[in-house]
Amino acid sequence: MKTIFEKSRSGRRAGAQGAGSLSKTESKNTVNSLPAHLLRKDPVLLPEASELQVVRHYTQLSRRNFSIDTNFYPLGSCTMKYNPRGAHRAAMTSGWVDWHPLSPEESSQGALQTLFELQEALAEVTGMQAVSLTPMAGAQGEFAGVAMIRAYHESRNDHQRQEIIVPAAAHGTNPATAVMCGYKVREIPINASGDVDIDALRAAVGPNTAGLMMTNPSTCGVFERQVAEIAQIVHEVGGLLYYDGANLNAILGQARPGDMGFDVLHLNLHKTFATPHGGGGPGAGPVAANHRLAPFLPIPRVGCDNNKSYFWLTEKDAPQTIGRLSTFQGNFGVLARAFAYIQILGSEGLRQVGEFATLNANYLMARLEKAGFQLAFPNRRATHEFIISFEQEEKKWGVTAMDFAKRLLDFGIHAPTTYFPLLVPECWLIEPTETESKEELDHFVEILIQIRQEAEQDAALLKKAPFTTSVRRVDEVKAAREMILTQPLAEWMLGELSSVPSPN
Amino acid sequence: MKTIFEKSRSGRRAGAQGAGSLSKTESKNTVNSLPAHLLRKDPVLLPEASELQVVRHYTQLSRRNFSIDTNFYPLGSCTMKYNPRGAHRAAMTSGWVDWHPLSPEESSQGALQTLFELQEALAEVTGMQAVSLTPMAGAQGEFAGVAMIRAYHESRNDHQRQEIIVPAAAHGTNPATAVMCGYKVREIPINASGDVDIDALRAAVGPNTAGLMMTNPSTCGVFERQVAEIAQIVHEVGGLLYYDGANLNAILGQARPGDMGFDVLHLNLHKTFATPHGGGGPGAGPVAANHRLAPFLPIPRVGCDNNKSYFWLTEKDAPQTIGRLSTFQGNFGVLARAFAYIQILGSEGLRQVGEFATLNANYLMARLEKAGFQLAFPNRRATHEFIISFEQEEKKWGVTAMDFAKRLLDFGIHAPTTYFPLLVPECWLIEPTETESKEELDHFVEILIQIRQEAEQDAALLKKAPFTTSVRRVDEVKAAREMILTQPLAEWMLGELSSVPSPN
Amino acid sequence: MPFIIPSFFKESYMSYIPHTTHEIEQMLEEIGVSSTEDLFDEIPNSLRCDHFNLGAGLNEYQVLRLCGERAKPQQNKLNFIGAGAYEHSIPAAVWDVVGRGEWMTAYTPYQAEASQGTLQLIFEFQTMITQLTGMEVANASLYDGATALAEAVLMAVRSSKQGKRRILIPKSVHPHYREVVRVMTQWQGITLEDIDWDPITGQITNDLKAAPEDALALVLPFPNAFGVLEEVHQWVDWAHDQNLMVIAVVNPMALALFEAPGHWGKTGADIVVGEGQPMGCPLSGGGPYFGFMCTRKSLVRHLPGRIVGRSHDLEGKVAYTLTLQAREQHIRRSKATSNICTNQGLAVSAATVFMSLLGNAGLREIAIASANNARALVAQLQPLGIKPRFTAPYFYEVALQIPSQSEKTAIELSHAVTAQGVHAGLCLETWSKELDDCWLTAVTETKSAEDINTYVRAVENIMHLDRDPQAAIPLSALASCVGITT
Amino acid sequence: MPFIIPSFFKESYMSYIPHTTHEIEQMLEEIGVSSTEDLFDEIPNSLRCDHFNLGAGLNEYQVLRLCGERAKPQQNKLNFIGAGAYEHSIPAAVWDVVGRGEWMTAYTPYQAEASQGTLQLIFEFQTMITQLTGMEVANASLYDGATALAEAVLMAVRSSKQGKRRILIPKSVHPHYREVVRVMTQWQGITLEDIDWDPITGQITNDLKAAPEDALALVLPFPNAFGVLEEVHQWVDWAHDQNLMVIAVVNPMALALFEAPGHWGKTGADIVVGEGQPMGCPLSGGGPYFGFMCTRKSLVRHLPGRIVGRSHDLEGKVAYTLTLQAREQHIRRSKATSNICTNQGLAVSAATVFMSLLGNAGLREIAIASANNARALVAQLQPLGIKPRFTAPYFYEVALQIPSQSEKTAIELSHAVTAQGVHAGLCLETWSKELDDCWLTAVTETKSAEDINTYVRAVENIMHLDRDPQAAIPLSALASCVGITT
Ligand SMILES: Cc1ncc(COP(=O)(O)O)c(C=O)c1O
Ligand SMILES: Cc1ncc(COP(=O)(O)O)c(C=O)c1O
Repeated sequence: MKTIFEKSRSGRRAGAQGAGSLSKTESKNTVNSLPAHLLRKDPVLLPEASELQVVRHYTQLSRRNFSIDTNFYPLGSCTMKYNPRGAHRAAMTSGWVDWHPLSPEESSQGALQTLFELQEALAEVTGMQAVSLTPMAGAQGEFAGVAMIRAYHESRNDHQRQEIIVPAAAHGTNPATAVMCGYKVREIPINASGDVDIDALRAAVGPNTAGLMMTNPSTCGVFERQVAEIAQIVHEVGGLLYYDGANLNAILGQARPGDMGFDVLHLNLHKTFATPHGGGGPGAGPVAANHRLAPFLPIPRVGCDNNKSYFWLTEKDAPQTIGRLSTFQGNFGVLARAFAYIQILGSEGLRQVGEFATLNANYLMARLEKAGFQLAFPNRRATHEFIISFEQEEKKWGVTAMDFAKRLLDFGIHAPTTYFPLLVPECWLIEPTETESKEELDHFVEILIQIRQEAEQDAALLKKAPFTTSVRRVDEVKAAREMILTQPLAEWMLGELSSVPSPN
Repeated sequence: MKTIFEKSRSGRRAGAQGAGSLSKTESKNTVNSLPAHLLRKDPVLLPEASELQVVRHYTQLSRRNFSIDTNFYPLGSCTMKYNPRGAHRAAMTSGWVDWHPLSPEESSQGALQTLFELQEALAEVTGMQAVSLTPMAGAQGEFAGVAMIRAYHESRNDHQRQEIIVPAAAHGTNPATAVMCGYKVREIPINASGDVDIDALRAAVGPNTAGLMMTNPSTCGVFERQVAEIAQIVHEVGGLLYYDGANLNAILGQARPGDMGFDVLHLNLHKTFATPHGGGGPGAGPVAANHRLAPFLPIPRVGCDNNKSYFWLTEKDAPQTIGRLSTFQGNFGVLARAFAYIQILGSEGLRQVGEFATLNANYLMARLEKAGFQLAFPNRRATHEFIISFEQEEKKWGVTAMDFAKRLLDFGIHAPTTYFPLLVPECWLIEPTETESKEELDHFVEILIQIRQEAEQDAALLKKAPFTTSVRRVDEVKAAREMILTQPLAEWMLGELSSVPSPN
Repeated sequence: MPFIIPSFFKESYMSYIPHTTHEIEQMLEEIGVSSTEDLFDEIPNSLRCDHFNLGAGLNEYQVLRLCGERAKPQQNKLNFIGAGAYEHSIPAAVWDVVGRGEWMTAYTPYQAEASQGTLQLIFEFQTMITQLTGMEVANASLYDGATALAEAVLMAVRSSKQGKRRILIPKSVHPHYREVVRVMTQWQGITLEDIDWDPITGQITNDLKAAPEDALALVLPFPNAFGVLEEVHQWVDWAHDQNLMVIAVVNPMALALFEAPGHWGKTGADIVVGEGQPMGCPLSGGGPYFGFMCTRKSLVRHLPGRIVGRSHDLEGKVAYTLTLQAREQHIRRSKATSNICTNQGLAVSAATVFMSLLGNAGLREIAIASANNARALVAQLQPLGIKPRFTAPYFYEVALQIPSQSEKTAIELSHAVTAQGVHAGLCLETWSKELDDCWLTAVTETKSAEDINTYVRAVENIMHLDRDPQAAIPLSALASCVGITT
Repeated sequence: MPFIIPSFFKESYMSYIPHTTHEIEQMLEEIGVSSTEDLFDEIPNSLRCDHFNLGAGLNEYQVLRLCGERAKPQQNKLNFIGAGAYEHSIPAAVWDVVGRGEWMTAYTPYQAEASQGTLQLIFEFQTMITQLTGMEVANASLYDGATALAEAVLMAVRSSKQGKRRILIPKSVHPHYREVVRVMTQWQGITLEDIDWDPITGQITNDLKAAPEDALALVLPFPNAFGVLEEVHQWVDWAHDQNLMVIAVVNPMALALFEAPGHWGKTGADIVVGEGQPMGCPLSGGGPYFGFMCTRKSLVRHLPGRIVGRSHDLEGKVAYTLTLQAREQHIRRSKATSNICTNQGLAVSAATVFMSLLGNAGLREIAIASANNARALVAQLQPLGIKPRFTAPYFYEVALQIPSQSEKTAIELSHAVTAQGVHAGLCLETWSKELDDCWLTAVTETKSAEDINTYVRAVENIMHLDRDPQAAIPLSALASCVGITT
């Protein structure tokens, strides 16, 4: 499809935007009152398109996406469940959508109360003591948590702890975060059944250990059964435990990280709490801590006095805070959605989330196993997700997990996460989520069986898939080699001159 | 695609709707307090689907439509121009969207003022004296206007006038409306250049003539040059003139029906004033009258006193009114959109509408003529629309206007109006509207030339078109013969029992 | 050739017109004229107009702000007026989905292949609404409840083999509906014969014996205009005994709880119409709503409006299309069943999504909660001497009689309550002099116990104020409990 | 086998879970367990939790009403606070289009073939934002302006061949940005060296001679935190002379009018970051907004975050894909350029549609109208003795000094004005003790002449009230002119 630049014509203007209220003289006078040497010499070459063109362009373009609202999207580790439209509406509430973040507290009580209650609710579901809502995504939540661990050790003048331990299967943000906090990363292996290799852990911990980051259920889609033991081992050497809450959906209402011994954690509201992913973001990654780490939580947080008056907690109230992580106070719009979601579900609804996310994953796993697909951890329960491997298929027919994934798109289903975690070869991480129906899961199994038949009979077909998407398989190597990261001006300026437009 | 019923499973409920606040006992008590013999015996068999399923179903389904927001849509007589999103937002203004129509006037001033100003604006653009906004579409506006003509004659005890004259090319709603008002319809022919046959008109008028209904520009896409003469002829015999304002876009700011001698007219706000068509409606068809017919306008209308206080005008204020045409006061939401549109465009913007709608139509006509397509009225100016005929193509290759239309869909362009007006064989009525760009028009010409080549080389291809739409050519005869107008229960109850769902 | 470019181009751009000066020149050249003026040379000079007196355009932000300012005083009213338009909750998903450009900016689905979305949706709607009404077929909508009733009367007349033209229409039908029926049918020689309501029960009077010879149909409202439940089984049996057709006019919300018109009496209603607004349409000052119409299959060719049928495409795939178009104005012209063309499509789309989201269980819950809330309000008003005017059972709307001891008339009292942000009900005086001491009050599931409390306190306060101005709760305290920003 | 079905099923249904009891049984059977409890048998019993203390769920309507009630007192404020988040008009089309499910509910475009919409949009965004900043390449967004600056500092450090780690950062950079930079870089041995602002001009002090040996980069705000325009050409030339990199931190709205950082001085800035909020994001209590980051092509491999590149599909058709992923955490893990994963995609989509709708001409108009409005307010406040605190030119935000004759402090005055529905500006005391008599006030194109008037009258009124409580305009009159419903 053409870009919006290719639809631009110089001098075109057709909408009702812009200020439009100043006379030419007023404009000129205002511009003249500004320092001339600082003014822009050339205009910004933005598209000049009509409002109709813009609406049509981005409407058509949107249809080149798969999305939860249009497709089953069992992308492992991403919890692509239904994003309630009611929660979206809540975030758009007039008075909130136009709330300036630095408005006086007396003009902000309703929003502050809502944030306060969200803090309390997240503390309850995680079993932690206090919550800060400011991190704007999971990775920033991780940063906050690890920085808090660091601040804790520093506050005790315990400067030798320079290592963070991370299981090999951890999400990439875990080691990347540890490094941002100035730590060395020490990976420990996972054993054949998907649990942490306890001996390796024992060998790794020591006086240098600042802490351990892990998620439970792990990215292998299994529950780490030795979690209590792990906590003990790390705590014994004076380390702290970080919980990556991206997988909380699996255990929501079934088990709480606080009870497992974790000291600090983040949550992905854009996963467990059903706020939409927006094609990459925004999310929200609140961080929760137990009594030991609570004093270090990032600011601002919301406090409440005896008169039910709500206010911002700042450095003054929390002198040990690691400080501020965003210009203002995080992604309020995302937080409002999560608040609405929690209000709707209530205690019982939230408990069902974990229950049915787990039921769906185990059902799908059982069906796929019976259909002959290879499970990474066949003797374990699935949690909210599970891993299958196409190693056999790759060996027999040369068809990779990626080929299967691309072919799945032709059936209107988004591919599961491929090649993650890295330790399982040719794998898919499949997360159906609790909001998908049994029919949808059954349909998925049928399609997969059909694709495997295709793989056997005509491997070349899968290599060339997909066929029905808006583009066929994309050459990623060429992209990296050519590095065309913006549209060259010459291209669209040329387009303007040709009178006969090329087809869509 | 499956229906939502086929996606239903009995006992499924997954959303956050419904009251949900009453206990079982309260519910039971309430039901028990109602007369038992009036209660429903069987449940309503509506779909039982999850909120995700419903959102996904209707999102996917929407993508099986062509629309202005996604396609060029040059549907003659329908003025498929850009529907500004700003006007849509205006109609959704909090305080208006939840305004009860029977709220006390003191709680309704802002909305009443808006309606009042819309009345005034429409009077100005049409050159009429007074306006009633209540008709809910063009056809109801026509009914109002013709009923006013009738009421006028009756009020003068002029009971013999039993005929409404309608040019042969008139829109179907014109004769149908005349009949609803108890009139006989007398059609008069159009001459070869698209104008009314004046001699036939003279022959037709007389003491039985209640009035004449016409649109100018006519449905032939030409301006009726003799309009002043026609008005004179009809008025001379004591008849009145009705103007079908569906084609006002062509002359907006260029000429006013009031100045042409019309006594009463309706406007299609969902055409000229850019409110969306909604897949069939809603629209709004305000009716405007000169001093002679103003007393008969339908109620309620909005009045304004010296204190700038606004109020409803009812029977008491307008004893000669034809009365009420809707439960409340018309499609306020549509009227608010039109108000916003008028406010944005202002005097000059509205004038440009007619100017550029006409420029686009004449340009497209010129290009098609040069490309060898047959114009219905080659020696006339196009107005906002014009007619081409595929008579030649039909004769030479057996390819009809409908075949061309269906093939056009394959190129992502909605077909123009086909076979209307009926008097031009194998015709298309093409209305590009002013909001489409020159590139879009050029693209249309190129595509049409290409399709004509296809027609010459492979007529069968066109007969089988379209190929790329969500369904191929639809069998309309079968639909009329089988009359399946609702989904049989057995079908979707069966679907429920089969455990393996069929493909999408 | 030098082209004359309209002067606005540098000045104004807010008419959504994409043309650049360069393009205008190219286009004029292609046409072979030197200015857009030339394009209007067929319009006699005397008829040309060159400007409007409507002021300059505003930008979108300014217009939205203007609308916002005007609407502000209309916000946050606590509304208990029904009288044909009811404030029910609308799931956020409804308009999020229906607001998609593909629904909103499509035309009537004349080109079936390019309109399967709209067509399948209407087919699904027809299925749902016939399930709700217990009928066999439905059309794709009429303008609103009142015009649907008028069209039903015209349809009954068309379908009468004997050419009968007398319709019995109770005065307990919404007076606006009756007025619209009169306006829309008056020129076709149709006689509308009123039937009174019983001043005690509020139902159709029970002393009707035989229907007049030439009577064709009986209109049967459920609930009636006063919220009262008519004895529909009995009336259908009576009517069919008398060879009258039955035209039911219903609130669809009632049908979640009460018997479907298709099953009224032994034989069921013949035509069922109603206002679709309660199912997904915001109050929006009276529209857009939609009228629905269902009937027996045997009468389908008499239906006005669009109908969608299921068929196949040339590959045998299920496909939908408009059908039986030979009833409609664009084909039949003066012989059409109605002049209707544009209908209320988008509102029907909303209702379809609404019904899919709610399902039977959700509709039922809403209906029960509304009935329950209405009873709660009635109970709480009892101590103030306010009570139902009629004895027959009601659904969720009720005519309330204001005690005559009050200093203020019902209308005055209502204005005083309005001033506190509560719309207590419609003053029935506008409908009937005999009911000048009544409000017509609807209580839906949208009202919380607190809202009902606020209503009662507001009325109480005004009544006290009447008797003892000193004793009243200060207005400001009241206003804040009503939730008005002060 | 008898299945144990969770008990909630008849009671509750609001968790969006579609399972029927029948289906649950089928699924349990397929898995081979008798209840969902069994699925958790790998979790040690001691770790199981069985309920939350969060109360029962509410339905959607109740929750929306709750939010509405809470937000009501926050409505209709006349806001003149900027300080990093600016109230600009947002065309209705922006969120209507961006709110489509296909944009809102898609994940990061890892599967290119299923994500061409998002990918092409980001490619278009990258093109637009580089045009605006005058740079060569851009990423797909960071969390917000402050974290973008922190990431820029980290990027500069990464790119330093000499391993320099000292950054010069003026105190005229927004204090929250400086704080975030400190928090995000403190564990990596980076030194942040403050530069003072001149108490007269409000610009970076001009007495800087040579930069320290080990200094790596200079951060250059435009406008700075006080709305003041820095002498960017001069500073870029100075910095590059000193072998310092330049990190510009800009308000994108300013770039419609002022020179692009890529063209500052002789050689242009090296990294440009900023807060994208002014282009299409509502204030929304501080987020979601988005940070943008642009740089030279030579530094592209040091960029954090996602980048989209153009390529072809196997038929040679243009197609887009995420590229240079070997910088990112999911590939490089501990060696990644940043830990960022989820970014602010949807806000970027809004900004892209926003820039397409406005174009250069629209952005320019908004910038000019805002500058004009700010000057109008300043002029009208002059008679009250309120005037700009600094002498250097400003764009549309200005530090206003409250005269010391006033009885009230700047903070007290601000609260008193707030009580009338006007947010007059941020009290600068929170940023700097020296500025405790100042407000930081932003005036955008959204403010009408009337709004400015309302502001001035509100302040005037409070000042009068101070001196002569009798003489003041009654608050109620004022409130009504502010547009508050009373
Ligand atoms: C296990 C895990 N941890 C951390 C993250 C990072 O979260 P975010 O993308 O919100 O930064 C993710 C997200 O994909 C994840 O799956
Ligand atoms: C010329 C003409 N007249 C009347 C009408 C009827 O208007 P509506 O569809 O709004 O009833 C139309 C609409 O198609 C039309 O084109």
